[in-house]
Amino acid sequence: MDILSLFVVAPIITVAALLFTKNLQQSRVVALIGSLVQFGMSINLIFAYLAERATGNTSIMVFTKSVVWFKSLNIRYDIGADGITVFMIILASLVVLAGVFISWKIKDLPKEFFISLIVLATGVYGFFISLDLFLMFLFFEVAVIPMYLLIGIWGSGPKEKSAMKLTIMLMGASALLLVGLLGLYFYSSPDGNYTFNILEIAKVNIPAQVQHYLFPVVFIGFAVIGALFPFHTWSPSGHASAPTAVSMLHAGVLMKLGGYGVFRVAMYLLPIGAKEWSWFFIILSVIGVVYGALSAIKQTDLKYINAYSSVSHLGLVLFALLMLNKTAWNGAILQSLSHGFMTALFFALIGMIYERAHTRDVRELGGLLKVIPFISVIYVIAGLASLGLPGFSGFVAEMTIFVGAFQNVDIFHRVATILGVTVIVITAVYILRVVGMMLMGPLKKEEYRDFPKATWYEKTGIFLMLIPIIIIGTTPLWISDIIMESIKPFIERML
Amino acid sequence: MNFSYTILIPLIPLFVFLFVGILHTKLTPKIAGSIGVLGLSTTTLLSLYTAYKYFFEVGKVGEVYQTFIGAKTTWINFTDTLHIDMGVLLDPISIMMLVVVSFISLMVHIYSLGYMKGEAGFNRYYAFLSLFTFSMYGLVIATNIFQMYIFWELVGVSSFLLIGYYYDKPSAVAAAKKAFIVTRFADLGFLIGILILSYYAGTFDFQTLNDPQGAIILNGIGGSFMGLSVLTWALILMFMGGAGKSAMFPLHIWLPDAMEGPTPVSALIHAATMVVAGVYLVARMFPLYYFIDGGFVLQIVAYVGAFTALFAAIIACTQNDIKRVLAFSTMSQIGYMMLALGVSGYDGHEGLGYMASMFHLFTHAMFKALLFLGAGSVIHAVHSNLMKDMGGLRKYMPITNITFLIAALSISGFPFTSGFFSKDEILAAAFEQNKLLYFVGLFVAGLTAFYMFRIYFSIFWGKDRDYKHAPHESPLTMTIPLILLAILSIAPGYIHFSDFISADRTSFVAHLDFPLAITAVVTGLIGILVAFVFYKKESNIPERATKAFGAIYTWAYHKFYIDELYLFVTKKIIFNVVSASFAWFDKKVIDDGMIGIGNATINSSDKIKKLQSGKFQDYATWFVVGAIALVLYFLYKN
Amino acid sequence: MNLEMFLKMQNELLLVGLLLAVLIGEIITSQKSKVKLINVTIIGFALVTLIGFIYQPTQGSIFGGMFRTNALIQLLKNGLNVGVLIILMQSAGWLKESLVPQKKSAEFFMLMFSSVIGLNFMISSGDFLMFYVALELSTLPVAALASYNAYKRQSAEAGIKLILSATLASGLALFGISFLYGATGALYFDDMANLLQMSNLTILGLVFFFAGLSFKVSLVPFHFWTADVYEGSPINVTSYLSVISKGAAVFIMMFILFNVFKAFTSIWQPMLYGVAIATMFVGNLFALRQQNLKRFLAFSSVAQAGFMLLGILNGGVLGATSVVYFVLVYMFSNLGAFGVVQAISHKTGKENMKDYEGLYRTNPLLSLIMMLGLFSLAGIPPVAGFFGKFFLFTAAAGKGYYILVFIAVVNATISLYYYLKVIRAMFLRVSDNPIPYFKNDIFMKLGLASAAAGILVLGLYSPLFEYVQSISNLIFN
Amino acid sequence: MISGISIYHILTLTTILFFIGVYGFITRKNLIAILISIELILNASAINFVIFNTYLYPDMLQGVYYSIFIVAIAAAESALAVSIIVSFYRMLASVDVKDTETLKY
Repeated sequence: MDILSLFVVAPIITVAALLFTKNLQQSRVVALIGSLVQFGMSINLIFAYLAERATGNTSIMVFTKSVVWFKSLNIRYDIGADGITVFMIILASLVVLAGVFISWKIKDLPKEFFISLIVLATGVYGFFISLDLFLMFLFFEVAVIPMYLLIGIWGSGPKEKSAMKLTIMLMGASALLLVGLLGLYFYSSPDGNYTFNILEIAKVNIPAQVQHYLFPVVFIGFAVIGALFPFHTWSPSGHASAPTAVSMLHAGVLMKLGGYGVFRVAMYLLPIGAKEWSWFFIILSVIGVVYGALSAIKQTDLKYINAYSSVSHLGLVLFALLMLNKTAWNGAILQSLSHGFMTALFFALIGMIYERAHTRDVRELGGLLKVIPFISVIYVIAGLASLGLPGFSGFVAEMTIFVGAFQNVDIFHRVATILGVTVIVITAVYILRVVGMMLMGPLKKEEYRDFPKATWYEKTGIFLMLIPIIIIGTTPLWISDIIMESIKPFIERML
Repeated sequence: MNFSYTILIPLIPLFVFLFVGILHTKLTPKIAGSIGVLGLSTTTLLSLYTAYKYFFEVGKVGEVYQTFIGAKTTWINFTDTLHIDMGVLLDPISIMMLVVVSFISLMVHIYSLGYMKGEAGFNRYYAFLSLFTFSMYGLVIATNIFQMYIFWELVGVSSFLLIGYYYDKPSAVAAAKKAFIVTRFADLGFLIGILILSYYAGTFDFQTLNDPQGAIILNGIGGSFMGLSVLTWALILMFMGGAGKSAMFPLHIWLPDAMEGPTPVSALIHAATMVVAGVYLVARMFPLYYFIDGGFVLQIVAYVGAFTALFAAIIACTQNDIKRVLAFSTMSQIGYMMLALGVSGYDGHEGLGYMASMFHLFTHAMFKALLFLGAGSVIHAVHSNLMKDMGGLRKYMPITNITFLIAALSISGFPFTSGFFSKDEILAAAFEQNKLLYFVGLFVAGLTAFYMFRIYFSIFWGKDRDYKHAPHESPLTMTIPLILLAILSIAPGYIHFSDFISADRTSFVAHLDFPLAITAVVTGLIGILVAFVFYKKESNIPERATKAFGAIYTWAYHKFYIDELYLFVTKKIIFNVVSASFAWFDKKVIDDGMIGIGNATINSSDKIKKLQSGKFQDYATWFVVGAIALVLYFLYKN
Repeated sequence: MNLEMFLKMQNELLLVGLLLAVLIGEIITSQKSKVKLINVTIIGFALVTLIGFIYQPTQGSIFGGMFRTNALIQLLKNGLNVGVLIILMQSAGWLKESLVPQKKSAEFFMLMFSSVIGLNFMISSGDFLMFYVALELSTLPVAALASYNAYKRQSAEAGIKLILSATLASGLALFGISFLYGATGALYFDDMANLLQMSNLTILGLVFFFAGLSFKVSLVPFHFWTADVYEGSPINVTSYLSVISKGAAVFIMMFILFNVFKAFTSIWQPMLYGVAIATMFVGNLFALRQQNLKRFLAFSSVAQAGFMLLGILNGGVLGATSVVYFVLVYMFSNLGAFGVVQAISHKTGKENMKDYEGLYRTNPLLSLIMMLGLFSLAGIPPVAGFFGKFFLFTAAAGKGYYILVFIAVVNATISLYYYLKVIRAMFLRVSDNPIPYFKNDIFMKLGLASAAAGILVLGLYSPLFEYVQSISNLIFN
Repeated sequence: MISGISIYHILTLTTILFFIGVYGFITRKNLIAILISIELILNASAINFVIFNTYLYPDMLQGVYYSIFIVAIAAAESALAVSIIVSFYRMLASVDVKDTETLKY
């Protein structure tokens, strides 16, 4: 079994083992073991990757494996990894692990919960490692569907509606995506040897006329899950209704599929289309960036605030991708990672607060620093990280994006970039508003005094998210260099 | 000379921060405090050692002070040319700042042992102090503009944390938020400035940027935008960042509110060190400011500085909270420094303003820290910030009284104090360049003396108030720093700053210009005299004066309603109009739009249900009609 | 005519034999052992199915070309046999408990088998006469079966609607065939294909013929009977109609369009294009608001028929492959869903979506199978339906019908909405009065299990698709 | 071949017959009457076959055979339909179309 396929196999084995568990104790232990194994594998993967590169392997993808699946259509089980993949997998495995910890006390149908969670993880891993568009699409949908159950069964509030909205919108987006992928397939070869393999399609020059039509289709198809304005509306309500671990996975990992897909498929395979359309999508993404942040200011539900913040932050990812240079792209990947950890951390904390206070309304909370100091302090740290404080990942990512975006000289890009930069102020406003209202100030209600302190599993979950944020924030060089190396082929395509 | 040990200067406070911060629930206050003081003492010694080495042994090669890079490592790569380094840059101004920061910080650390005794968050407080010190060091020794920006943000957040130290006080929370957001807004300009500058210059590095013979200054790359060259715009935007941090008009509104923090914090951050970062920034990039577009931006700097100096001094005369008076005083004095930079030239004696600015930065740090710590001592004794709760304290607090007096004299430019010398140089520089600015400066000097002695007399003279328990002198941990700072409020005046610091790094001789000096001293004395008449004894003169000024007084008392203007813009416009309408748009248009598509689908399902009428003859009709329609369509098409 | 020639009809002959055996068995067994007869019959049918897999009749045609067979046809026949077998297993309980007391169990088999024989002849037919006879043979017994719940008004109503609509449809088709005959003088498919010329008369014939066959596939606007008949009939008849008879009809439609009307591609492609869009939309929009699960699945199956047209539109080997493959996948998916409805309806009599609320908490396995079936119908990976749909879309996109593919995927999304509604009822909702836990008999278990296995395996495991691909050029004679 | 009557006449007749059948099917209110209408449709087709055979392809008998099959199947159809209708009648004592409208929407 090769090192990447394990990422599909291990979760499946975990799911199989979960099927035989009887109660919460058993299932959470099995889920924990499974996710620990996945995490270990992902750490192993980065070392293996570095070792592989150290041997002088300069091919675009390493650890590739190709198994014929549907021979007549040339659909293959093609997998491979580059630096970007490796980091995305680490992100996913960490968030899943933290999610298991955060869900340590899940009450209703624990077995099913963990199964859905792990199935989602399978989809995500699979998506990241696939080099075959069919495979990618398959895993994409595998990742999306468990969300319906996860939100619908274990969620809160108008959960059925939110779950339905989320699923239908994402599946609707995949309608576009499917058309785009089929288009790529049928233009992948002039002589009928069609292929879904990304690397092979990249060798073909798809006519500009075709790219002109295919690019927006593929881009929107992926970008909807990356919360592109105005298709972001599934995300706030979905977040708000989802249980904690699901919000984490959803914002932390699932939404990353969008940016990743845009980069890996739309940008890489359709460079001419990307150049042609970038202005249009830059406008949308800048609107998303500013709009998300401004919308977040006025929200009162913690999860809504965070969801809009995600719209803003992920808007920045798309924005950076559309800047079409390596610095901005590097920033986009860093921002994906950084946002993944930060939002997951945020949602974990919000979940903990909600569990104690049974409300997420900031107006009803206040002075929490006194009663749950640990959670509150981490919330402040997460907030500071989110508003781009140096020393945390957000800063590194945002600065890389802005510097990258500034490499485009013309006035349109300049104006867009400067509009995008304003988000650092707006973010500060809504983050500090929450920190000020909820954590600081006098204690709002007396009964808050009895809040239980953070438990060990909650703390573990928190640290799993916090540590990477700090690592990226303080020592970004090695990470960004690995990413930069992996971006080279994309740059070559674009030129 | 190997300066690589200087890396320890920022790292020691960082470790103290991490150690105390992580273990803050485990450590006793005593241990935490002593760790902090110990760490800071070490770095102070290191700084002093470095200063000695640099200024007296190795710094000067020929006639010119050299720049040393103590350590440097790449932190992240952006493009082929742009990358952020982390390192230690040593040159006269950075070393001077190191000394200032270390010393004031050490004083505050010691002082706080007494002042903060018994506070619940004592350990947290020390952790934050260390964090601040670390960040400030990082800012000062930055080798490149981006490193400076990074630490610039970090000092901002430390300031936020320390202002919000009393986090259960809503006013403190609001002040902390305000400070952070306003400076963040200014930093937006800073960042965009950096982006523009670095794009055209292809580097972040100070040494390359500032080289007067370098490509950037000589060739002035880049196009123009709205009549100004792009580089000018970059410098203006960067000055915006500096203005925000240094509380220049109109980005000053956060500083008075920042007094919600503990008083030692105000002394350290909001008087001596962080708020002068803006001055330091301009000084750091002085060659660029001077050479690009013939110093156009420096003009802006000078006028903004002068206006702020005047504006803040006027407000300071009307405030009743002593810390607020001091805060406005700080703004005013920083305005001075900006003014001095703005009127400075480059070569030799031309660069008098530059030197004066740094000189004043140094002396101001000492006496303003002293003023704050003295005020802290008073507040500690009477448990109030308001002047009406104070009076006649000289009997109870002799040391505080004397030291406060020294500081007040120094800031008023009383002869033979350090403030006299530094302020004189500034006025001299202004006089050479721009008479208008000179007179503004002179007037402000008088105002400064007036409001300083207004509070001095109100606190230490006049009638006793009915104190709940008799005020008493503060403990040694607090008075020793006061005494040390009092000494340093006088002594530095006798250092020949122009030997060490100048715009072009060569020494020159700065004379005391006696006519100007006498004018300034007389103005100051008039100010003191007026204050003496008004406030030495309780009288109704101030009230009458207030009435005489009428509307102007009310305006000044309300800080010219700038806060209200900001509040209107943020609360009313951004919050209630922009954000609320965005939220509405999102909910009603986008979200409901998407749901509407779904509902329309479901409704259409309801609309067409009649087709399935249950009558199979209807079905047959459809069947036949459908078939015939298809036939007709294709017959027609063929 | 020798034995080997006859053996080309091995399936049909075996089925006729089984039918006769049931008839004899019915006569000679006592009332008490009727239950055993049911078991034996099902096992017998399983044997027939098995033989179909083991002995592959040689390719060729008999009766001068009226009957032809090849691997593809045999594959489809085997598939249909498996489907019927699953239906029989799923309905064993119902047969034993409801029909045996009414003494109607053996007739059920006989009618069902004759219909299957009809279908087998239909897909093997090589000329229009054979086709017509087989079509009627396959339809008429089902009408009888539809009205099999003799004491239920709805069942009788379904029977009436089916038989009358079916005869009208076959009347129309016949009228069309008569014109085609008039234009060419031929009835054999091969001859007709060579002789057909584009003219008003032949277009009329084509459209009428197509309409008649569309009735069986339930394409819009020839689908209206579907929902009513599905709802009124016994569930196993419904699943038979929706799976077996529809699958066979799609196949023969494809065969005839590809071969007989290959000169008319410019006519039937736009026709299918329009009909496909209409079918998908109408099926989905009606399904959106259904509460009765049988009716719900009826409209869902209408929509699915629309998707199948995408494959036919391809007009080539890929199209044929994807359609045949989809038919097989669809069969398992639908049987999974219908099986659960059957089980629950049989035990509790409940057929409405509301009754299913909280089902997962009392009957998790049934719910899971239902979920698998519905996901497969919706085209959610990794179950088979995803692959089926994907290949259909690929086939359509291969001919450049990107917009149609987009419309189809949008429809798939709409369909997901209502499939999720069922899943919502089963998994998300908690009911005060849920369907209590119950045990199924062995046949039902087997039936459900094999459907589930089919759903899970057919997609991920590619050889079936590859096999279909390798033989589907046989669609062109 | 009937002299004096061209194929067109007969085709017109069958087409009219066909549409009479369709019309009857759609408009009759009695199930039996509908069944009779269907016979008209089928017979129209049957006549078509015979006529085409006789007039156009007289050397073969395919059309004639076909019409025999049609007749046979029509008989089977009618028998089945009637039996279903009878069972319906037993339940409701009615053969009215309007009683077959419970399944709808």
